[in-house]
Amino acid sequence: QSSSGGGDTIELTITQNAIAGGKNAKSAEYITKWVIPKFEEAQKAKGKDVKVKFIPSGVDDEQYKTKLSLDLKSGKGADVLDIDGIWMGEFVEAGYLKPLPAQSDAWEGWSQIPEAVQGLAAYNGKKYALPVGTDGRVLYFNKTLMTKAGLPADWQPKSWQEILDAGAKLKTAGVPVPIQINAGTAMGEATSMQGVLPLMAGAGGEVQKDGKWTGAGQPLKDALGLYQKIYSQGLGDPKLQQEAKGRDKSFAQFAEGKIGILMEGDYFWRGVINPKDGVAKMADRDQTVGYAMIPAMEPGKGLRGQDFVSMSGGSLRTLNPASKHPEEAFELLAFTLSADGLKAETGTDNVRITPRADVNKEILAGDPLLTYISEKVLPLTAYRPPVAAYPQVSTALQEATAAVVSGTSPDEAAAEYQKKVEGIAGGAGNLAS
Amino acid sequence: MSPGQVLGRIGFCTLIAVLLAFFSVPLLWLATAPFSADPTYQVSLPDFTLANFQAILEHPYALGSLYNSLILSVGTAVLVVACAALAAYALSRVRIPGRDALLYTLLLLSSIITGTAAMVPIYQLAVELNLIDTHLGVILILTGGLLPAAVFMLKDFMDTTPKSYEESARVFGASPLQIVRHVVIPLVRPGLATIAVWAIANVWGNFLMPYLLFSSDPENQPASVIIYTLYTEGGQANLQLLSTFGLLYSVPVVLMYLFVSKKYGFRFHGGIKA
Amino acid sequence: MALATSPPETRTERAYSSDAAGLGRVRASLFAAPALLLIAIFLVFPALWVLYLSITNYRLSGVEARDPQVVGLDNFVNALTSGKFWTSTWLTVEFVLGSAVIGQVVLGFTIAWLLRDRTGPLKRLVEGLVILAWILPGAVVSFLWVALLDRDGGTLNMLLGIPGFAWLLDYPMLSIIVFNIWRGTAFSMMLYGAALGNVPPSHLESARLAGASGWRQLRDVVFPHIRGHILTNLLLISLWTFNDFTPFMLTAGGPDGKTEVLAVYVYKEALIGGNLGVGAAISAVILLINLVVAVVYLRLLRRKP
Amino acid sequence: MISLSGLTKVYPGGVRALDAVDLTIADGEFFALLGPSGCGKTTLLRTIAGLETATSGSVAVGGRDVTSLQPGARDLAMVFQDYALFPHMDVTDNIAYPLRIKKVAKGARAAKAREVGERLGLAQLMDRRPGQLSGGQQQRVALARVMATQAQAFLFDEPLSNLDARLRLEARTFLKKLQRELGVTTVFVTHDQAEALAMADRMAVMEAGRIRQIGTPAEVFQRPASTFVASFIGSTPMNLLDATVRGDSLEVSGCKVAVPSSAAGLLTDGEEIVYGVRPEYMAYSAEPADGALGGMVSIVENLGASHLVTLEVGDRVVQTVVPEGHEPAMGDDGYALPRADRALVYRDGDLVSR
Amino acid sequence: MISLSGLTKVYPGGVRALDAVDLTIADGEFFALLGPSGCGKTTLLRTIAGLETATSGSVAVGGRDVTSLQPGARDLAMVFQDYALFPHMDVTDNIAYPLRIKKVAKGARAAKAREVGERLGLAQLMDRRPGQLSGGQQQRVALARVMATQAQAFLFDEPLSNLDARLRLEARTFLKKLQRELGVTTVFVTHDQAEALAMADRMAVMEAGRIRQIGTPAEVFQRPASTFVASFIGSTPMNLLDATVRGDSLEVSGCKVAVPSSAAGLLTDGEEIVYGVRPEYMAYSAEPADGALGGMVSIVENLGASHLVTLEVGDRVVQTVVPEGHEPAMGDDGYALPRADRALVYRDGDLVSR
Ligand SMILES: Nc1ncnc2c1ncn2[C@@H]1O[C@H](COP(=O)(O)OP(=O)(O)OP(=O)(O)O)[C@@H](O)[C@H]1O
Ligand SMILES: Nc1ncnc2c1ncn2[C@@H]1O[C@H](COP(=O)(O)OP(=O)(O)OP(=O)(O)O)[C@@H](O)[C@H]1O
Ligand SMILES: [Mg+2]
Ligand SMILES: [Mg+2]
Repeated sequence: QSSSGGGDTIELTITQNAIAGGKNAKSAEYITKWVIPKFEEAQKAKGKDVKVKFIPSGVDDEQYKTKLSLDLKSGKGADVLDIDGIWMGEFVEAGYLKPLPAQSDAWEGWSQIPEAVQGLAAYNGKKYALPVGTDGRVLYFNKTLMTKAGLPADWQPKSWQEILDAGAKLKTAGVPVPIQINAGTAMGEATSMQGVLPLMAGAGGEVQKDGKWTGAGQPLKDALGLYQKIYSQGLGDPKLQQEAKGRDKSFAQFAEGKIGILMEGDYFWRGVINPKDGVAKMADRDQTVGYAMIPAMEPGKGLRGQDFVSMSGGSLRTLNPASKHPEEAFELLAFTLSADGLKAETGTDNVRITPRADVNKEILAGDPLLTYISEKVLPLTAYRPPVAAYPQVSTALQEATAAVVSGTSPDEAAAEYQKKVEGIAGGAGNLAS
Repeated sequence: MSPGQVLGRIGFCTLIAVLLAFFSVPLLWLATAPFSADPTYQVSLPDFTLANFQAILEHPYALGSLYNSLILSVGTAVLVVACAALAAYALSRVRIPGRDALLYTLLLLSSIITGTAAMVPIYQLAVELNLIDTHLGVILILTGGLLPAAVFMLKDFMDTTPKSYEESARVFGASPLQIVRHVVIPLVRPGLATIAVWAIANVWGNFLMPYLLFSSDPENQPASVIIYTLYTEGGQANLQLLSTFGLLYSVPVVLMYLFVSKKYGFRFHGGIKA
Repeated sequence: MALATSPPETRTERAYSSDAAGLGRVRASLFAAPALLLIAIFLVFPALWVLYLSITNYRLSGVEARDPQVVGLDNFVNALTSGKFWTSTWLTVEFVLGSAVIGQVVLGFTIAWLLRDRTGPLKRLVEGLVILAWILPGAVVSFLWVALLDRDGGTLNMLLGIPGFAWLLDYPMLSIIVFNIWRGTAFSMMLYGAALGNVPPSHLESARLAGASGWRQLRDVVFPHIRGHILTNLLLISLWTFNDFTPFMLTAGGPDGKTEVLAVYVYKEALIGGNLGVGAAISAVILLINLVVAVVYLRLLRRKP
Repeated sequence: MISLSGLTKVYPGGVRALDAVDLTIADGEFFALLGPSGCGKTTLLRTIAGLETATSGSVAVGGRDVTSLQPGARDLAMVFQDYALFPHMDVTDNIAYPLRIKKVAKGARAAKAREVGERLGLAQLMDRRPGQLSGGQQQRVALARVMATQAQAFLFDEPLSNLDARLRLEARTFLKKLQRELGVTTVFVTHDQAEALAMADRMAVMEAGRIRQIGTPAEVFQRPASTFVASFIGSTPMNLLDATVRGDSLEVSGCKVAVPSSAAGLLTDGEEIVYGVRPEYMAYSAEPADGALGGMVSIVENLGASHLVTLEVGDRVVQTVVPEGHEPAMGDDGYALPRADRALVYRDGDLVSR
Repeated sequence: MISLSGLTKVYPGGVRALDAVDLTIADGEFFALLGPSGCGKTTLLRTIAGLETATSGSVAVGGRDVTSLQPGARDLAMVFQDYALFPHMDVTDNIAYPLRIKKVAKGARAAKAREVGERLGLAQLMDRRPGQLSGGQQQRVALARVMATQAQAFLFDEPLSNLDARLRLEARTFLKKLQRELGVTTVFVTHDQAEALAMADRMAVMEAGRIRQIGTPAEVFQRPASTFVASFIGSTPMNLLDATVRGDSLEVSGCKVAVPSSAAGLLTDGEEIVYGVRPEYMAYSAEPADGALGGMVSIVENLGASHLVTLEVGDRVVQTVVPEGHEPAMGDDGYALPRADRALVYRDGDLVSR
């Protein structure tokens, strides 16, 4: 429901895919317990009577997206809303989002946000949103198992081969699942983000280059080749990749010490094996779990010639064009991403990488992994293209990995992918050569 | 007993035992997990705790959502039963040309409406009619989807009631509406009850429509939506909450079924026959 | 008293054609009006809209959301020429045949037959459990089955003593078929229960006296009697199963699309992919398939045995 | 008083269930409609009640033309074959239902229901549901319900046919007595001639939508107007035998019998007619007698205090009632002598009489 | 021959439907089982057929103990009340169905069906479905079907009760004749005493799961062994009146009647007994007579060639049969004189007799 000004009172609404007692409960709590009272208070101080209401939600991202689309299409929905970074393109094209108002240029936060992260919020050169945060991907490993397999506790592979070798050793040492790199469609986007995309980047490739889909180039074939090696040599568990709840399971297995090496984002550290409130708590996380950067295929072969790679995503917070009070809405939006706000949000037990360097500096200090990511990984990272067709391409990628894991050759799977991408792009001519 | 009968008896008992197992084993989890401190997908004797229930009670939306489910499902059931009963009665008693074709067509169309493809038209329709964010909107839309099958099934109940009851009332001077109220409705009450349970069960489990049509306040969301929020940030099921809420969420329909089947008998009266 | 041997069709015909309550066409129309009105607004109108969407390239977001184009039959042509659609259709056929036409009908009939002249707690227990499976909310039920079929801690593997057996991965179609049988048998059971109540016991007994075996009694007496019920039952459960989305909650269409029945296909296209035009087109095709199925059943019903 | 004139009912399918029926039923009369299945009895009753609309013709009740009135406005009450007691109401509510429709206050309704119920011996059963009553009790509840209406006339559609044989006999006497006491005009449909004879003041015999004979039971029994009526009336059907007129006697299956007194002087010599005599009106003897029909005894059926003996006379059968103690054994030869004053002659199906 | 010994059937609910029934039915006999609704007739028949398993006791057919055999193995055939014709098969197939189960070849089956059908006058109807037949025709098809089995015995469960009154009478004679010709042992269940009397060679009267009397129809009619049987048998039920023995006569409702000859010398003075006399065994007169029961005529029912007159004698009613021409008008005074050789005396419900 778009805001309606009742008398002098300005009513604002804000929505996220977060809900108390459920998904992203801490964000919901932040909004209701901190943002709303503080913001209302601040506005009152300015002489404005503003009432903010939080509209929680707690469902699959697809369903959240569907509802946002329907709301935006009908001129309804909250004044301030969170979206996933990669939805921005299609929302803009559908006319659901408008560039941020002019007042946004003056926002103090921009100066604190790294260029790359700012890029998340831009489409065709215009800013449509503020970034809410970002993340990065690493290889986690179980030091106990590594030691058992005769590998160093501060393991850092420099090439894919070293990963495979470590896997082989782990296997010999009796680790049930030496390596877990997500594959297949059941894991959905997790396969892309924590699997095929970082691997492609490691082979020097991207899904989209200069606005054109890349199709089945050598990088993809290399990435698929690695999948083949892992899953055909018994270094990974192909079944797990197909299970509907496979990702949950991989978490549980890692926590139980059944997986040697796992490629995941920082969420894994924060939310899964977190000894306090993770879904698969590891009491001895800090001692047992090691992490390493994702190596390129071979040193220097990675994206932009890097030795190491990563992928990042992030959510955006934006304005509803139908908002009756765009000015106040932007103030609310900015308020949620103020330094104080972010500190409050990430304060206790909810540390994450915020978009703001000033905040990060302060809050990440206590967490070695997040510091590691923000300092070592983020400079190397890459983002997915925020365009409408990306989900379809991503699905095609996932299908290619699924095919390889279940025995198709990388070349065949790549050819199939090529065909699909041509279909999505509307002809072979539209692909990057 | 002859050997044949003994064999038959053994066969019967085995079959029943297998059936009972087939239908009850999947339910075991619901009986144990809510009482486990750390439930997994495994069915095991719980290390008994009521902490999960405590957690659900403290959940901001859980109990309210059950209430919402109740409003939606009872509202829909009442509307479906009332409209379908009247329509089924009329269709059963008066020959309308093309009646059967009409029913079949509607039945087929109702399958489109329950699909995901219809969400945009339905959403926009609700927007146009100002039904967004209202229980009434969800009730009306769900009613529209359930009505054809309800009319179809109820018509058969109506067909199997002897017409002498109505004629008798008519000779005494009762008006058609009086006849329906005094005679027809009581006679087909088991049928109405069955359809009501069917409608309630349908609405009780429906996720998409309430989710889409209540956009502004989760306080209005029914349990079918809230149960999907019991996941963690990364999309992992929170089994403690989920199993417990699942149990609470199931209990009302089970109670309702038991009540109805005790009071009216849960059955298809003469059976549905085309 | 009507003779029990007169053919049921003609009997109902004569008994109910007449307007016992003196309703008259006008009042009958008034009675039917509320239902028809609700159906017209909330069912027929959106359904027609869906049919219209099926000839556009409408999407949930992106350029096509702002400015959808009528693309004629493109969506249909694309669907019908894509292998995925046909795979999906074939999977649906397997699913409907396996779980509804064979599974639910056979199991539902078997239960109804076993319990036909029993009363007491056993009957109530069996019926209660079967109906429970039917009325429990889908979200709960799908969790129960995930727990049942789970690879590691699943009850089934525990009972069978084969830990690690991946039912949902190695036998995905079988799993969802069995699941759907479990879920949907209640309707058939109740319907056949009622139908069997209409088979005059004397007919069965007369066959027994002639020495007919159990199977022969079924074939010679019961089936001819409940033909109408069987066909209506088939019609309804086929229709419902065609549009059943619950398998998604068990397997999410996987692994590798091996359980991606049409309803899931539509869900993926329309909701996940946002391709509403395509989703609508596939829905329309499902409608057509349902129509064909219905017509076939009705033909069978009309034909004299 | 109920009068029908030219009442015709053609069902949509084209069945002419009533064909220009004219009939007047006097006030307070117990009138029986009798006929074989499908002859239109129920249709006639329902058309009087208004449950079927007449195709043509008119119905008047108490002098008022009700042809186009709704059933509820005709001031008639009807008992259906299955009683149509509402299964969800107890006896009191069932009996009081017509009053409820007439908006009689609740207390007054219940009082009236109790009064009528008591009169019919239902006092102990007032709280039961119909399902908890025996057939006979249900029938009395149905009666009580129509009595409570205080309608101008009662219409009964085979109200006894769902009772078992013994109860049926008792109910017959009970109903007849009740009707006499109430004095309400009653139209009673049955296909059982014994019922019609026993209960009716007057009766009509119907065939294929038409009335074939109207009269008192004794008239209809003793002088059936046609062979159809003759064969339909009587616990044991009338013997109807082809006969030829031979001077002043008749030749029947090779036997010679006297011309019935009713037909004396109306027959031509050599004419082919049908000779009718009821089994009850023949004297049986084991010895040949003049004017008797003789043959072999093929069946003897016990009727209680008498026996029904079937003789094979030539290629025809003749049935005769033999009083207790005189019954022959099967296979004996026997002779049946008709009473000339009770025998009848039919020409082309119609009674020959003055 | 069918013999039952100690046959008991207790239904799961605890209803004792048969209570140690002993019965022997001779070869070729037409045996009727008569009793009020719910007395266990159907249960007895079904237990013989094997459709119900006996709780205890045994059934033998033709000397072979069949107690634990399946119905199909007992070599019996049964006609059900609703005939149980299969609606989806034509007449030929229906008649031939038992042969089909016995794996008789198709041609032979059809031939046999045609033969039996012809015998029962169904030749024109062999291609019809049961729904296209009248009740009487359906009944004959059901008969034909059992005849085709050539079973050792036929079991009939009220096969005539679905026919209308007129047809029932014809079917009765037809069935009796057919049974004589075939000579097949037949057990016939009915609740209609007239049917039982007319058709049976011997009959049993049942009450509450027990057999109360076995005998020929004449025995049962003339000397019912108990007041229960007495009131059950007879088209018009026996008058059963409380009486006191006063020396050599009886006092009944203030009237004095002679002691029946059957009870002469068996009564004590002052004893309270029940005096029974059938309406048929009383002479009616309008004038007072010695030893007659007198009162006001309250109902006169036409029975055809006679009338049933109900007299109000004191506070009791007495019914008597009055021959044609002598019937009184309602309200007259009348007197009924019992025949001492037919009147009976019951003490504690049982017949007093030598
Ligand atoms: N609703 C109807 N539509 C068409 N034909 C009808 C209808 N009702 C009765 N008939 C036909 O009208 C004729 C008279 O039927 P009706 O029921 O009046 O006979 P009936 O004398 O009452 O017979 P029964 O003794 O069997 O009750 C029959 O041929 C019957 O088939
Ligand atoms: N399947 C059954 N289960 C329990 N009780 C039964 C069953 N069938 C019959 N009875 C009871 O057994 C008793 C005898 O029933 P049965 O049907 O033999 O009577 P009947 O003499 O044939 O009566 P009717 O003349 O009404 O057919 C009755 O009290 C009846 O209620
Ligand atoms: Mg009738
Ligand atoms: Mg019986």
